Amino acid sequence: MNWEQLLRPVDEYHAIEHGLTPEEFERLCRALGRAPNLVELGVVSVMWSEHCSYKSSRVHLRKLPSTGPRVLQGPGENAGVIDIGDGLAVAFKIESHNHPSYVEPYQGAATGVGGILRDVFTMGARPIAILDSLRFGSFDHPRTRYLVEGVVAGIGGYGNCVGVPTVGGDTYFDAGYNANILVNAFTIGVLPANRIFRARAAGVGNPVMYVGSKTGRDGIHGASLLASAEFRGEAEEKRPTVQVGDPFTEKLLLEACLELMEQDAIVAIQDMGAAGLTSSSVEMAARGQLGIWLDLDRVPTRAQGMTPYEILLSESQERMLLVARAGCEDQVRDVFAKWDLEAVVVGRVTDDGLFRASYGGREVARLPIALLTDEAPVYDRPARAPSDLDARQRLRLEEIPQPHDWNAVLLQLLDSPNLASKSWIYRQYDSLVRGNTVVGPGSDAAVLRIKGTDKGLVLSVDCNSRYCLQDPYVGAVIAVAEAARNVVCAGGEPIGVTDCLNFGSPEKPEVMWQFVEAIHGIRDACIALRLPVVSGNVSFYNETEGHSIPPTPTIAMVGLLEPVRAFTTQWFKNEGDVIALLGQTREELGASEYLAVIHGQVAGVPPWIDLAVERKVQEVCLRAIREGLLASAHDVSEGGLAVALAECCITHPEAALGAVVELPASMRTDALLFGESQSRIVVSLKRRNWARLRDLAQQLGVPCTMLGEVRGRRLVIHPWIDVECSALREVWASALPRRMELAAVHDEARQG
Amino acid sequence: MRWGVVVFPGSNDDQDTLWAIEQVLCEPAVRLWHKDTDLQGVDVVVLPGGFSYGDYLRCGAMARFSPIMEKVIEFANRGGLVWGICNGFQVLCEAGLLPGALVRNRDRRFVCAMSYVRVEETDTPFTHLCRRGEVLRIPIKHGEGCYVADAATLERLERNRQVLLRYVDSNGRATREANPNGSLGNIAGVVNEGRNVFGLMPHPEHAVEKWMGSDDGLKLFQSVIAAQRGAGAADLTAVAPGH
Amino acid sequence: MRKFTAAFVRLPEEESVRARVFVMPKKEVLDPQGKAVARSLHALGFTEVGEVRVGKLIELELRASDRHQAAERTEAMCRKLLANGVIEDFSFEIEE
Amino acid sequence: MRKFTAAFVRLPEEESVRARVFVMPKKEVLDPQGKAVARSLHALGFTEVGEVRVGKLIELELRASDRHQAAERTEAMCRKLLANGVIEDFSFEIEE
Ligand SMILES: Nc1ncnc2c1ncn2[C@@H]1O[C@H](COP(=O)(O)OP(=O)(O)O)[C@@H](O)[C@H]1O
Ligand SMILES: [Mg+2]
Repeated sequence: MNWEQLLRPVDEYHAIEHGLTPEEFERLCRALGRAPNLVELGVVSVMWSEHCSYKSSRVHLRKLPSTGPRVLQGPGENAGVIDIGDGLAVAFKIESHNHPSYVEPYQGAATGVGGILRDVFTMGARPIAILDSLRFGSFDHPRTRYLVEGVVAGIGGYGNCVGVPTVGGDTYFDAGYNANILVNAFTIGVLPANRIFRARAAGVGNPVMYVGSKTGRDGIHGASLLASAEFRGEAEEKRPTVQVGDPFTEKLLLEACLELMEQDAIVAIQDMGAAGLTSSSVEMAARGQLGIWLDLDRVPTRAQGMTPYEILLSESQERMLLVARAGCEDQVRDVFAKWDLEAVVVGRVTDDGLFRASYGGREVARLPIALLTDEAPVYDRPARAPSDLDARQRLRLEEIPQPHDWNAVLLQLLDSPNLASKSWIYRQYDSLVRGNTVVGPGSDAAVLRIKGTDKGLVLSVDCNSRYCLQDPYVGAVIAVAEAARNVVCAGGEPIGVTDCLNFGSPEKPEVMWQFVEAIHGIRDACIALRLPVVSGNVSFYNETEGHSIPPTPTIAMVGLLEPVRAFTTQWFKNEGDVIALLGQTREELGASEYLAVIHGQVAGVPPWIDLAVERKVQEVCLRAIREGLLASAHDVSEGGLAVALAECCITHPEAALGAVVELPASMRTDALLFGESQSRIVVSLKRRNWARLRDLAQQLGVPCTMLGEVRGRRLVIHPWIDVECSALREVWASALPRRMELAAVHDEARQG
Repeated sequence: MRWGVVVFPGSNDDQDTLWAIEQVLCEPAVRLWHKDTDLQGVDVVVLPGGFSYGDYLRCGAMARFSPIMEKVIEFANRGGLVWGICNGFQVLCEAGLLPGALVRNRDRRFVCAMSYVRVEETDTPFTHLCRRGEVLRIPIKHGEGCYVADAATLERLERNRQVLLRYVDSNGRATREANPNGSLGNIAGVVNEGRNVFGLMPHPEHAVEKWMGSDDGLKLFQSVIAAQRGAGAADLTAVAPGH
Repeated sequence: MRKFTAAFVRLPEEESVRARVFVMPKKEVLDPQGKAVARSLHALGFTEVGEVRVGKLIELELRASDRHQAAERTEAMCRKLLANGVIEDFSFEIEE
Repeated sequence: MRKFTAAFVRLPEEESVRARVFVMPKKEVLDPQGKAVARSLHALGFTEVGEVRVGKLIELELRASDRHQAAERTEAMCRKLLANGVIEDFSFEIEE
């Protein structure tokens, strides 16, 4: 194609092809006073896509609390930043790479990790840890194994090579994700609190510089088509050009950028993520309320004959755009050259408030920055509760027969892929590199020390989407509460949240309802627990052939632990320690793993949660840890008390310890053992500390019950359960490997 | 004594190694940049873990041609102490300073886990503070750590007692189950004939403080320090006890 | 991008033949390995080298009644398993 | 195991030729990838497959004055960088 054809005015047909509605196209033409050309239409279509403009979510995201005494940077930048004292801060964010990972699991997951790493080091922070939150279909689905294998290898392949440890995550398997998996990646980095880099252009005339990999025809329209348009099962025929990750180049880019940031040469910096050069330049200009001009002839390209349209919209990975101080160009070039990278001046900051691009000596795009950003369409889409909600929430416990063999039930639950050990996954991740990992994957939360200080960071990511399906408000509240509880169990004080909101199509009122309910849940929980949401990501259109995924508002929680040596892990440590339960057990089986696994039912409402109680339980646990009372703390979540106790016994990295416990028969046995009542923590402690713990709990009005003691090599829950720990461990440890090694038939699934 | 830690593009555990040396053992150390050609008078050179040059063709294949490696090879040939950890081990094999090669793990997957290794020989500057048969807990993290060599080389390695570490279970038995990557003879670390060049897949720098889960790695670092102190820089191989 | 060397000669009853499968990253897809190898070759003085791409070579032994059938089966294996159609192209040869 | 398709024809002055380098794990070296592929093929019903080995295919563009020189240079690249003689064999072809 002769690229000059791209400069002809387009009509509504082109606009619709680009995903604009007729109304949006009309609005565009009105604002410009003319029809855009094809290059401009491409630019507008990506900037107005759901992915970049947040047009369906913006009005709701504003409701989330995002301020607080520690917040140095809230939502709106590449990552949020929180002050952790002594002149240090942390930058963190979570992001999805769902559709690309379904199409090409290895590269999709790998580039997802690459993208979130860039978001964090762009802020001037050195990334120190990654978490991955994964949702796959059921193991009955022919493609699941192939996807698990590829996604896990991709995350490891990228993170391991860049040299940032993956220290935790969460993983669920549910048929609701059969045709639309979720791959959410989180990164946290450390930076000086007074040296935050932002993506805000400044200084008219300053050079705009391009660094990193060359631009190829990767993922053109990936952002708008892959991430925002519903899959219709034809994705594989369409075969959008897949982006391939280059972690080695990323490592060089990371080191070079951090080195350059030590010098006073750059004004603003942003990675080229979705919608590449376009969104990075437009957003930098918008934040600085300036304009930007790009000379596309100077952009290094990988493929021959790339058109201006392709150069602007390419999503090639491992690229950054920065605004340098005028006169510092050579300084910038030198630092990148040291790391074998090329830095090229590709444009200038202007004062005309316009996005302008030239190619072959002609202006190929001229668009007001405001039109692409602040004035992009915003929708308050209709929301309506699904009509079958009441029916789905109904649960008649009297119709659920109680099993006889409780040992067998416990073993069956530990064999459920959702409760089983995730070691098959996290063994493939380097969780040690950089030498800060105090607690790696395998406990409630990961703990990292911060070198040169006495501080530790505590990280957890959580979301039970079955709860969210049954009641998105309560589900979201629980996601926040559980993430915070996990952090507390490790000894951390929760200080900040980032969220990844994975939902179906916002154009469906039922999905929009789920979304709004979930936002309200996150809002209320964060307000109650005094937590700011400082960054996040929305991923809509997670559907295939009309089926939406279960609503999945994933919450990543960051906590602070000082001194770091006060950390706690979830497993029992000493024979003879007292085992106690903080919190109260109610007769609650709705939306539980027990109902799903043992009775094949997803029904009822998720467990009740009272945020005031939650706060108190967390406070007791945290104080007890600070006072050095506890040997272990483990939050009670899926699988209930019996599974939590089993985990306390068998997750010890070296030697399993047994427990002998007595539970008062106060309700249905299944609810007592496997109900998932919230705000509960199993702790173990020296007998001599018991009185102090009880007093602490009493002061705050938190129920605290002595259950029994750590003893022997069996888990005994009188009078129902009595199993060898080794048997529990065997089932729990082999559940995933057994399913993954099932011949290699999974590869067949490549056919879909 | 002075340690030098080489930094290749893609080195990841370089600063972990420096931490162990400088912060834990309180010994002086310098970074040696891959483009440099001066070893700055160091007494021991460490090639750290990571993914030099992305390990895109073969692990260590490209790093071995970097300018600093020419000097490292010279240094080793003059009897200088050279220690390759993980990726560094792969570089040493590619450079021909150690026999054999490291290929993809038996199950083709990357593995990050605690490993148990048995000290087979103690008459080297790297292991002389250990007991023979002592079991060390040191983590591994690699995708290509399966040690291979042809039969004649293996036979020679065993005969010359060049195998310094073997993967074992917690009881010290070199079983198939205890072998995390399929290495021939459960080999986790080897030394050259001159006993001054050592490569191992486990990461001793990640086992130097109790909170790391083990500080057994210290013994290897301390061996090197003691060997240097004992012998001066002159004759490195004669220090070993039992010789 | 497949290539048959299928000569339609009947092999002596279910004989073993060898197939060589070539799998390459698609043209438009980034090939970080190739890029890195090119850079290293330049650094080693092989400055005459231009583009480099790195793919996989898979050698198979298979029983087949004739070359045509061997080719058909090999192609099926490529489509099903050996090449990832999203990012790779393949071709193959049946041994002469 | 190298193979020259070197025809000693002078190319028009420094023309660009293409070389295909084949790198295979040596027979006696473990090839976990090959084994895994064989297992997967069997599981997919390709039971006629015997041994499988997985190696690398490297395609290069290089400027050379003639095919002979191209072959010489390619061989040097293989020895120096592209293959590791301890575990791999190589062969190559210069494009016809
Ligand atoms: N995809 C994953 N990547 C890394 N670690 C994981 C992943 N999935 C689970 N884990 C780890 O496995 C452990 C158990 O996870 P999970 O069952 O979600 O714990 P909890 O219920 O306490 O939140 C945690 O330490 C978690 O970090
Ligand atoms: Mg969890």
